[in-house]
Amino acid sequence: MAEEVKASWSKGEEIVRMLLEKAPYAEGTVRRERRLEFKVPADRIVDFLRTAKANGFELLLQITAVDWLKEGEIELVYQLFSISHGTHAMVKTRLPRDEARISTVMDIYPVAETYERDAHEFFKVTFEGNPKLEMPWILEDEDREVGVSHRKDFDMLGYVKRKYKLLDRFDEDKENYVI
Amino acid sequence: MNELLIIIFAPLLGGVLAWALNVRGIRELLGVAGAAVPLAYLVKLYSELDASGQLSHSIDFAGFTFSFSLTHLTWVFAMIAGVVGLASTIAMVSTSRDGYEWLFALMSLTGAYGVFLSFDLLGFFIFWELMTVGSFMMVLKYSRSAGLKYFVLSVVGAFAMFLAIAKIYALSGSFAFPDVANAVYYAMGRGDLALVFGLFLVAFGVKAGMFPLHVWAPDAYSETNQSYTAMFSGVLSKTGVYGFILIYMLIGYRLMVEFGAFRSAPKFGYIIAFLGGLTIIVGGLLAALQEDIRKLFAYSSISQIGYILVAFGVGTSLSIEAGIYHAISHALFKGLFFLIVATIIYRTGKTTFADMGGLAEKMPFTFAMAFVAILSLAGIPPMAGFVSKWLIFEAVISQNLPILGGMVFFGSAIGFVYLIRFTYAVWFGQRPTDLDDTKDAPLPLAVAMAILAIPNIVFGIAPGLVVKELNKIFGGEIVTSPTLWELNLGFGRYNGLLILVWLIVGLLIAAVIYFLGAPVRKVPVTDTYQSGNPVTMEYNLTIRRNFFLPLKEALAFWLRISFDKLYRDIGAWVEDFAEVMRNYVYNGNVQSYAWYLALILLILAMWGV
Amino acid sequence: MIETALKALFILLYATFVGFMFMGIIRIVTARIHRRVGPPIYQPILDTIKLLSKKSNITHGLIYDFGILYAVGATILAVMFIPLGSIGVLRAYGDLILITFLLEIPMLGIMFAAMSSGNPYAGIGAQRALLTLLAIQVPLGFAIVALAEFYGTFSTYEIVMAQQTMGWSIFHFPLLLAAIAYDLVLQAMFGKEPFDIMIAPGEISLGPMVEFGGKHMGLLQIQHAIALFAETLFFANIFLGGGVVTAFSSSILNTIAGLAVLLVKQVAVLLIATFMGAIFPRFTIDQAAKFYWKWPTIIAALGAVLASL
Amino acid sequence: MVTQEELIREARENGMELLPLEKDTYELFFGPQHMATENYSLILKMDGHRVVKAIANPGFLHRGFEKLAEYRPWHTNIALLLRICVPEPDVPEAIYSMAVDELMGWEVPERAQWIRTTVLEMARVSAYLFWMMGLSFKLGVYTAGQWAAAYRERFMALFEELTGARVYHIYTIPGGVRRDIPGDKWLRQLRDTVEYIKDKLKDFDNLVFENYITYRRLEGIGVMDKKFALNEGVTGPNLRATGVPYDVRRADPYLLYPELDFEVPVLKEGDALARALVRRFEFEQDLYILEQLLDMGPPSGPYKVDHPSLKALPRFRVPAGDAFAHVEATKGDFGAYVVSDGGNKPYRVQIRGPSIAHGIRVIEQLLVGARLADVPVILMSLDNCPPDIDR
Amino acid sequence: MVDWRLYEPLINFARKRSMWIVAFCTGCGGIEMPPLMTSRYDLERFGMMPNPAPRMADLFLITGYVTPKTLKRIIITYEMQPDPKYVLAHGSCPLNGGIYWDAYNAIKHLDKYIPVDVAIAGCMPRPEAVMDGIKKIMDLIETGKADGWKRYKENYEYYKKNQDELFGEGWREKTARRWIPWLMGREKKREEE
Repeated sequence: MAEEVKASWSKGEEIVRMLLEKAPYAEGTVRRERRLEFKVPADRIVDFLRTAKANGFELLLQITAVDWLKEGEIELVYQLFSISHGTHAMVKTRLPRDEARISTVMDIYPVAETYERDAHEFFKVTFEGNPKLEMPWILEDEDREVGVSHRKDFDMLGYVKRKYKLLDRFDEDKENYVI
Repeated sequence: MNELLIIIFAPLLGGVLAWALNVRGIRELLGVAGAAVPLAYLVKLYSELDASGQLSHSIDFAGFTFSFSLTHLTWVFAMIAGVVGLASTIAMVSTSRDGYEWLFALMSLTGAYGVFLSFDLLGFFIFWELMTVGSFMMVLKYSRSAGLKYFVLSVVGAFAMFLAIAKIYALSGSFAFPDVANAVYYAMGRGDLALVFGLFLVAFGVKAGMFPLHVWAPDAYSETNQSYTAMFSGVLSKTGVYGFILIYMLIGYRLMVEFGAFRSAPKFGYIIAFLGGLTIIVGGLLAALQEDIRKLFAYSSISQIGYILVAFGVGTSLSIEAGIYHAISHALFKGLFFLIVATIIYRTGKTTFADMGGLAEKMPFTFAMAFVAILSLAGIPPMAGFVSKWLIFEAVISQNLPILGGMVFFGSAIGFVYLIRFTYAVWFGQRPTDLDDTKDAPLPLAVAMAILAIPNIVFGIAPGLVVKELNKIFGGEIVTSPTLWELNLGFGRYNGLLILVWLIVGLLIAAVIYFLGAPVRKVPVTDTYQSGNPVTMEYNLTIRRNFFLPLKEALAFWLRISFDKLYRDIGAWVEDFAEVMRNYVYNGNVQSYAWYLALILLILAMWGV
Repeated sequence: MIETALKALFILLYATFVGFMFMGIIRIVTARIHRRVGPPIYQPILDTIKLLSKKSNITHGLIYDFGILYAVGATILAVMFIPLGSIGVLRAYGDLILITFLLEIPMLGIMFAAMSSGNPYAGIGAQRALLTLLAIQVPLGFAIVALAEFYGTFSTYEIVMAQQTMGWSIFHFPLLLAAIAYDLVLQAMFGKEPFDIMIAPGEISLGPMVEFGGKHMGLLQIQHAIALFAETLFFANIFLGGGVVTAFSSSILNTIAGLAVLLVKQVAVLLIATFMGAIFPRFTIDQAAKFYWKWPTIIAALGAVLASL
Repeated sequence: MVTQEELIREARENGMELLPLEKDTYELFFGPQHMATENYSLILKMDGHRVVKAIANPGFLHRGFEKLAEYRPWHTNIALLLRICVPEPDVPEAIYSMAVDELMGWEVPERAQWIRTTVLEMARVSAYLFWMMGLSFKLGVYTAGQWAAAYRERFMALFEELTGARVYHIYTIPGGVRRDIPGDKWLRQLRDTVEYIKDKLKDFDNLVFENYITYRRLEGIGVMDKKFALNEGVTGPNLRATGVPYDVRRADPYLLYPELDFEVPVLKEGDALARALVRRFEFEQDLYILEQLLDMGPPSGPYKVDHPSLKALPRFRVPAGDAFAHVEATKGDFGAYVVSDGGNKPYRVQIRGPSIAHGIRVIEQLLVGARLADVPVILMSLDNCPPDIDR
Repeated sequence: MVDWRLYEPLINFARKRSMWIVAFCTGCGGIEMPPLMTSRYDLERFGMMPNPAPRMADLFLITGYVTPKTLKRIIITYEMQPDPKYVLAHGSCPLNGGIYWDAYNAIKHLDKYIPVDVAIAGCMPRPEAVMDGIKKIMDLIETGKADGWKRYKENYEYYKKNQDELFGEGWREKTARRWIPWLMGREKKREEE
């Protein structure tokens, strides 16, 4: 229901066109006022972010990893914000699920080091060039060895029952319980 | 009365024999005997001295008459040299490596005895030089640069003294102290007087380590066999201090008359006192910033000498007596400290604070001795250090000298500060694993430390013993001490025994409360508060380096001024000047030499010779 | 002998009890400034009983315990020297310099104990405490020098007697300067706000005290109480004229009146420190050192020079 | 605990380096059990009293919100997600509800927008008071800290009356708010509270912000220039203290902010003092905004969208798609990215707390070379909220 | 050696009226600690004072849920406290995991790891509820029944078994040595490599 774009945002169109000239491999749309969306192939993400940073997108707010189990892909959403243009932009890339490798964007946005460590810890996406990937982050060593992650195929309830050995009230198998 | 000669030359004789025989067992025995004989004679002569007041003896040698005398004053200083010298030689039994060290250590001890006992300037100067040579050779053995720096400054001091003696001899025609005193008092001009005082100030200032001339002391004290340093800083610096008393005895009265007084302290004395005050502060603050255990105590001994100089500078008989008392207590606790440093280096082989830590459990006896020395140096009431500092405070402040009083007060806190830095880095904290099998002090060092520790406590609780002797020097009852434990100055009273008794009472009360509580369990060093996180031995839990970084930053402006750099620059400048001379004047071609010859002949001709 | 023992016992009990009351007053006054009710006045006594009655205690070695015993012992020794109205066991020997030193020595004992625990927080706390001591020594020295030169004597008892005739010390200008400098120094000796860097709870979790628990902390509370009493008593004696009352006939009444006068003066000194402590943030250690070496030193030096004229 | 002797024997047998490993510097754990850090750990490598190297060690409050959110229906997540940031829990509620509104394509009614803006502003003011209390305790002015906590209690009482709970309100739901305002008496109380705190400001100025010692403690410490801040993803008052006028309420306006006039204070120095003063001026602006809102008065009309699916919440479905919404919290730019696959549970929820940028790389670089006394002050001037990092 | 039973009532009164709280807000309930300590609710009336050093503290407030990483620090802090020590668990999370009943990183039952004396209801209990819990602890101390620390000392093996089961054997050294390669600059791992 969010398809029909309200009064088309001319300023956004103009930004998207300016970026697409510089990065032909990407395609971009204006979601709504002050919300842009770009799709970029995985190997070109560094160049696209470099051009984006050059053209006024100063802040990298977050690198979100979304695990599309059915398509067998992990989608990385680089959420940028431009103070000069006053707009938010989502740059989406798709990685294969089993061994997700992408190069780091640390040299463009240094803060990406923390976001990449987070994504690596919970979604097992390896970012080449990030020195602190192996550094202890949030999970303890015991959980890391077991392979705790936020991917869809991680059976959290099973792991919780094994780890804390107390949750007897889970024995009755409620499939779609509703609280 | 050739006992005086025996006292003076016994150590040298022992040293030469030890050097000659150079057999492990006998060498030590001879060395210790060489140091013990003079002490025994001094004790024997005490009764005669008490009776006659002065024992003198003179010999003629190579056309000059050398006279020696033992008065109450010189007896006190000789006893310092005797006790500290004996303790140091006993300690050298375990730390000295070969006969070389025994020879020169005992040679410097002979020099010290000679300086104290000689009654004429020539003998004084010769024994002064003998002492300097002995100590220089001890330092040279360990490090050339430290030895060189010490030698250059000592030579400057020696020349200054030589010029002063020459000037006096030209005036008075004889070296004996009484004639010198009369000659200076009656016949010395105002300008010459000032020159002689300046030269003596430089000469004795170098040896005592006064503020601008102290740069040699840290390197010399640390770059030598540490048990010898106990004698080096304990006894040899006292010769410099004795020199200042000589200034008072010989030319002091005339200076007082000539230059008048500055608010009840003689002008020339105020100069010495002010330089002494600066020495306290500079020595203390630099001591707190040191990273090497030997350097810390070297600077601290300079700072303590500053106290004595302040006391002498004030000039009243009470303050000079306080100065001598502090000279005694300083020799005792400084000698003890250097023996402790010798033990630590002997057992662990480490000298910087970063490598040490947690030795209190492993070396309990040495730590007990260190605890006594710390209480004494920091000036904690029941110890000798406090009594002498208290006397100096009373003497200085009662003479209406606020600036000096403030400096002296500040000095006591500085002593407190660098001692705790030493204790924290060496005795407490986390022990590096390579120090875990350190044993306690060997027997000779332990005996030596005991010798120096006992008088520290005894002179603190019963100051009357020392004060009785010191009053004899000045004749009158300057510091009345009704009982053995009490001192009364009229405007201030001190009672060592009472303080000790009430301290024990306080400790007992605290101990009673302590033992009423539940029993305690020992906890390893790693079971400590690290805001909840577990810690293992890999982590360093002690601030080993840069402990006083905030102080270093607060004093950053003052630390840029360094006399050491000044002297090094002067040295470099002299070198460049010599370089220039070599290139242009002695350039080696005969032709220019001929020109010089002609030039000089011309000048002589014009002069009409 | 028995008479001095009884007097000493009385002084000790009185000092400890009043010291605890002082700590209670500080906590209540600070609470009222914070617009809250605050604990009862006997709270420090309850804290000490609870700490002493702990069932398990830890130790890091012999010196860890001996340091604290030494601190308490030295404080008890200091209290005995300061004249307390007409009672005073060692009053005759109460020498200005001796008492000033004795009031600093408990710091040595606590430092020894804290450092032997081998904890980095205790190390930093000790570093700060030592530098604070170094900083306060200059104005303290000049203040004591000013006093000694103005009255020409070092014995506290004689100074108290002199003040009966010449009026309180703070009425003479040089000694007023010395009193101001000494009061700033007291702020650091009590460990109150602008200068409580050594036990900064927010930064280094109570610095040297971090490893003390159970009866060690209980002993330190007693030491702190007696130290509070001793420092305020010393200030009251040398600057505010001490408590010598001869109005009544019987000596018992005189001593009680003397103690009461002293108590009032001590509480006054305490309140000044508490009020100043409640409204100031905390200096860092080098700022505190620079501060102490600037204003209080100038004031005290001026006082000393004027006193010596 | 492994005893010391075993360690030494082990070190000697394996012929390894003798412990401790590095003697020139020592390690200090500014860990969770410390008054300066709530439950967030810093490992400092110190030399003397200066920090040589700092490593942030978050993760003490990690409950895996993003994973848990995928197991709960849409409306239950409000009760879960608001537990991320404890000092101002209304912000996660607001951004989650705004994102779901965007997905549903709802237009929140006027009254609901007014209430949401008021609740957000009240949350900002109480969070600033909480920050002022923290700064005062770290600096040592316990009096100002106590007073700030007391005044914050007034807002807690107002929230209690409005939403039924002191801290966790669970009040803003997709489509509007859960309950209406409890009448005019509440509005009068809110106005009195705002007036009361407005004239208490000068007490805080005298005690903390114009105090000589505070200037000495905060000036020139933890300095950050504009380029460093933008590279490190710094947002909120910390960014405005370096000269970048970026405020989400102006840059990406939401709710009633376009109609409210308030200025965005910006300073240039970028040190701890600038950050403190920016927060101090913003606190004043928020009070001014609350006054404007009260003068405007709540518009009449429904307080939430009347939509059939709101009746049976467990079967509330959101069309497929993704949305991003962010709000200006006191700590910085608080964003939420919600992805839905059309089911009755969200497919993916990502909360972007501002402290994930301030608390890791920024603090590690600002602390290098700082004195130990400045570490808590820098931490407090950045106003980190550790649960943002761990989620 | 001295028999203190005569003074037990006084000592219990002192222990009751001067509990020092460890300054460690482990969970979300930590935000209710400042209002308790400051002007509005003011626990100092009962002599309670936040204290950063665990060696001096008696009362340990577990304010809300506990993650394994925090539990390690809680156990270390708990063991550093001198003996008569009491634990007050806030809210439902320490009892059965509360709202995080299915979270992999939240402890489900705190009593398995450290003994809990009093538990308070409320998902982040209100300050009044915390004061009620403290009143309950005071009564327990008064009657001498607050014996959490005795239970910990007597069946220490039970608690140690649970802890090691959750964290693995020798977890203290592992947690401590985890930071050495990153902190000591040298990429040196201990005997594993």
